[in-house]
Amino acid sequence: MSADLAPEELLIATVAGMLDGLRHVAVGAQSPIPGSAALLARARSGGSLRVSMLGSETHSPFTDGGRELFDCAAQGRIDAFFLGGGQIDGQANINLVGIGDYPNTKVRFPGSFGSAYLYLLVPRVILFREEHTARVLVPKVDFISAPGVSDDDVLRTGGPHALVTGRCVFAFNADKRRFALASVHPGHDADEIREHTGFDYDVPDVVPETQTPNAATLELLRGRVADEVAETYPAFAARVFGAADAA
Amino acid sequence: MSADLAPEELLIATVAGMLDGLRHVAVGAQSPIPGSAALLARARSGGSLRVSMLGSETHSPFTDGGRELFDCAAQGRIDAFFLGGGQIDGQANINLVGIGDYPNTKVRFPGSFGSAYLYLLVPRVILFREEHTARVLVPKVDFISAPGVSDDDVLRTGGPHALVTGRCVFAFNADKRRFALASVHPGHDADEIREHTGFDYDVPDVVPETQTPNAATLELLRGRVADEVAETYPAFAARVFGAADAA
Amino acid sequence: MSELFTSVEDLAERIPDGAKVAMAPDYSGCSMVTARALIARGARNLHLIGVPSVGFQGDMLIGAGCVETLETAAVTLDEYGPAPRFMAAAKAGTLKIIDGTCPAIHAGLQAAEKGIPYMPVRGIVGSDLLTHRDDWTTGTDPFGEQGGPLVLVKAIRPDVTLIHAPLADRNGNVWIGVRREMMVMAHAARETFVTAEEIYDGDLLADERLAPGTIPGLYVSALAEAANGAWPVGLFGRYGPDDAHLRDYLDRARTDEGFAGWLDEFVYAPKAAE
Amino acid sequence: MSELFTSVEDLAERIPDGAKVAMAPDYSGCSMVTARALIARGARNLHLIGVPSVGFQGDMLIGAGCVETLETAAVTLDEYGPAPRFMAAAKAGTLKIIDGTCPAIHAGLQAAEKGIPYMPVRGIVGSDLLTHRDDWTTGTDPFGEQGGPLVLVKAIRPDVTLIHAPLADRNGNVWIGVRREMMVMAHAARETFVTAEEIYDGDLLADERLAPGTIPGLYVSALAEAANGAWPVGLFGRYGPDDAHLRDYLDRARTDEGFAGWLDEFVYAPKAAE
Repeated sequence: MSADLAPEELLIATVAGMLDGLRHVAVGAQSPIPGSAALLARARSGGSLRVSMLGSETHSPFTDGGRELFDCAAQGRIDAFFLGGGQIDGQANINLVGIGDYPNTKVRFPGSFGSAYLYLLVPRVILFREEHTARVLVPKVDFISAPGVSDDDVLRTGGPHALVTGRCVFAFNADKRRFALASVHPGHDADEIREHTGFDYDVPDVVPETQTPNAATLELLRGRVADEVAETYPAFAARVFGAADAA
Repeated sequence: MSADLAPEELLIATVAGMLDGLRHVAVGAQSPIPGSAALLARARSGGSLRVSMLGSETHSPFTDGGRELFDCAAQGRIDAFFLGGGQIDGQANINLVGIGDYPNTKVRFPGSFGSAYLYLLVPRVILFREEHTARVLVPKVDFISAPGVSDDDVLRTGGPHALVTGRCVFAFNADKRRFALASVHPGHDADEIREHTGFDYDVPDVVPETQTPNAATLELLRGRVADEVAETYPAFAARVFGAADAA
Repeated sequence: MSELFTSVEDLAERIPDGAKVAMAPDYSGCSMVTARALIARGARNLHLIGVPSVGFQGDMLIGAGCVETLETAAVTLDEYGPAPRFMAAAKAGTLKIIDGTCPAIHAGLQAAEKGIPYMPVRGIVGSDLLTHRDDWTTGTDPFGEQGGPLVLVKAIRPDVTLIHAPLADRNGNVWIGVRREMMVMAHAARETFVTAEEIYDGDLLADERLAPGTIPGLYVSALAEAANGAWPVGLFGRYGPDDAHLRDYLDRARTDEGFAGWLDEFVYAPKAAE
Repeated sequence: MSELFTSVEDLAERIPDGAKVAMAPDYSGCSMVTARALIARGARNLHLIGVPSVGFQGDMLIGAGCVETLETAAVTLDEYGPAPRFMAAAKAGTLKIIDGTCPAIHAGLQAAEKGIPYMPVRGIVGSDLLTHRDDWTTGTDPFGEQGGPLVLVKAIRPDVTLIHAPLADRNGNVWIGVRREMMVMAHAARETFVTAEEIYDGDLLADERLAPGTIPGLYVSALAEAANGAWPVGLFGRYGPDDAHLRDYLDRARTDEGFAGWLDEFVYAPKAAE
């Protein structure tokens, strides 16, 4: 790992690797790391990947109002999307509503947004949450904003693909209805992951380290992609790629 | 009746009288007489009547595509609309599909357009058909594009108000499910109406003559309204109001 | 993105025989140039969907034997009177007509746009249309507040939406202004093929005044530049119909022979002359 | 038409206590100036509908005690973090929260727009949201082709839609550009009240580039000119949020006393000074 690789750069490259080969990725508002990952994947795709950045005035991809993202997903035109959660459990259920016995929540989160819908419709949903603690990654969420798995009688064309945190990558196995540790980020280890994860998950005999971006990817990321990211997330771009910009 | 009153002017004034006091009248494409009537009623309303001319590029009232007229009607925002029919029967059923045993029609009409919907939703639908013959005004239509009356269990907020032809005005009585002769145009009489009408209808003891427009109405019609009509129907305006324009 | 742009002939090639093709009425955006290319390539068994009606475009395609099924609220040439080839086909019984009504066609496309199997629609109850449609049924308000049966219209998902638009840009964004039924058509269809009057030099989505009337390139499969592509009907805001040509067409299309002559002169001959 | 134009204070007077009011999120068109007028007039028991979420506008109205019920997919201040007065009210249990999800809110408004009692929506099945909504139920595809239960969302008909827009004209036409959720809100609501940044000198519907992003005056009950009417949040394409003011608000609104001070300074004081 390059000494000057920012943690965000590792996460961006990791998420981007999950988007290669897709046709259309949509990114919600306030998602600088998934957004950067989508732009990196686009830069590597030679123009075949379309990215719809929802928080972006300059990239506003839709012209039919707030419903269009959801209609578009139902049409099968969105291959990947990102969701997070105040709580995420071992069945990939996500909770964006609150902690405690709903409706009498002790801690209130902002709300479910479109998760209850998109999670069931977008084929490759990547769960992204930088904070990797037992407070977030719980055995069972207190409120299911959107379910990780569904019974066979539910029409479901989408669902969780992976969970990317600040410490590791979990892959989701829909058949087993549980996560498996896929890789651990440099500087972290499997024991630490176990300690900070509230839910049970599978662990392979050998846990690989999350692959760091190669020089070509880093150059693309710090150059063209950083410029594109700055249109939507200027503060984020300045903080993460600032040095590269000045170079 | 003024010697130089055009038959179209009488029809326009007659229909306009049915629109006074309303808030919003929509007029379909290819409807010069109903359109002129709506514009005349607007001119007399002091700005309180809104007219949406659908065939008009200059007055295009809608910005949500072809569905907006129908959504707007369902919202209760359209007080009056006009429908015609290849056949119209004594229960005010209209047929825009064809003559004969559907689908093997002997004579094919253009199709039902939005009639099946608007007839049930717009409170005051004025049936307008210049041709007044037993061929058009039949005992029973061969195909009901839109029904004149509905059973009590049908949600219906709209329906027929009157039928205006080149010879007379029929008022529709929803409770009795039949028309009554309301007035006969100057130059026509009740016997002639009976002869050329295929369906049965009520006739009052004294049949009034359709009121001709007064001088103020005619002046408005041949001046300001003629100019407005000409934006959408230049050929019609030139033919009917041409002399007035030149004056 | 370069493969996005193609020829009118290629568009016609990529609309397969038997395809369900959504089209606009004469007053909206008709890709008449592609309709002629479809006739020239000998397209067969098309299922045309008029959104919500068809005009000259439908009449010509029906006359040329390209159409098996016509799903529409009407066939109308507006002030030009009855549609001659449609009338002839209806009389001969050679055309399967699925009679609908405008709001049901819009609703069916909106259902496809939303990926739902049907859309409830007001009105229609008591119309004979309902008794002839196996893709319409009735239901009730599950909340029990709104009385009366509700018509449930099955989603309409065209294989292809074919339209002509005033402007398109290099990214495949297509400006259709207030003719937003064409946007629903593009959302609802598997593929959307567009001819554009003119190529806009810039990004239609980047202009706050143009973006609201623009179909994003996301929905556009292929695009051909075609000046005067709506001829002989008009294109909203750009040019009116070619009145003389349309009246000549109507005159000729009264008979099979006359229509064949029109085809030779305006569809096959230009092709042969290439 | 003259009675169409009025003052911001009159708009606030005409939104009665207990009204169901649809509002846009911070990134769309928020009539913050009317929200302050609602607080100043002491509005009570409002039922706010976030389309599909609310931001500072909701937080301020909740903090001022104007809101009984909040129906929304989220309360979000985006990068500014948690909404302090919303969080406090949620913790105190003084706010009835009807938790939804964006597409269901859009679908409920579309149902009202179409005058149908409900709209089918994909997804949602398996979410705890469903178990807490008596205005959502489940159904099936009447045509038996699409598997799985379908969520049926009851129509959402606001009493009032309250928005701020960049432009309005003398006929009451309101330009909202690509923010078309505001058009659905206007179609769906009984009344729509608008503040406009600027009055456009002409007919917005007569310009082919402006018309596609315009809500026709037909849907607009009353209109007030209000330059900077979205302040302190931004207005798309016109100005950004007042970052310093919003950060100051967040700092003060952490406590009841701090929020009271903010109200005194920015809501009540300007009123008293008149």
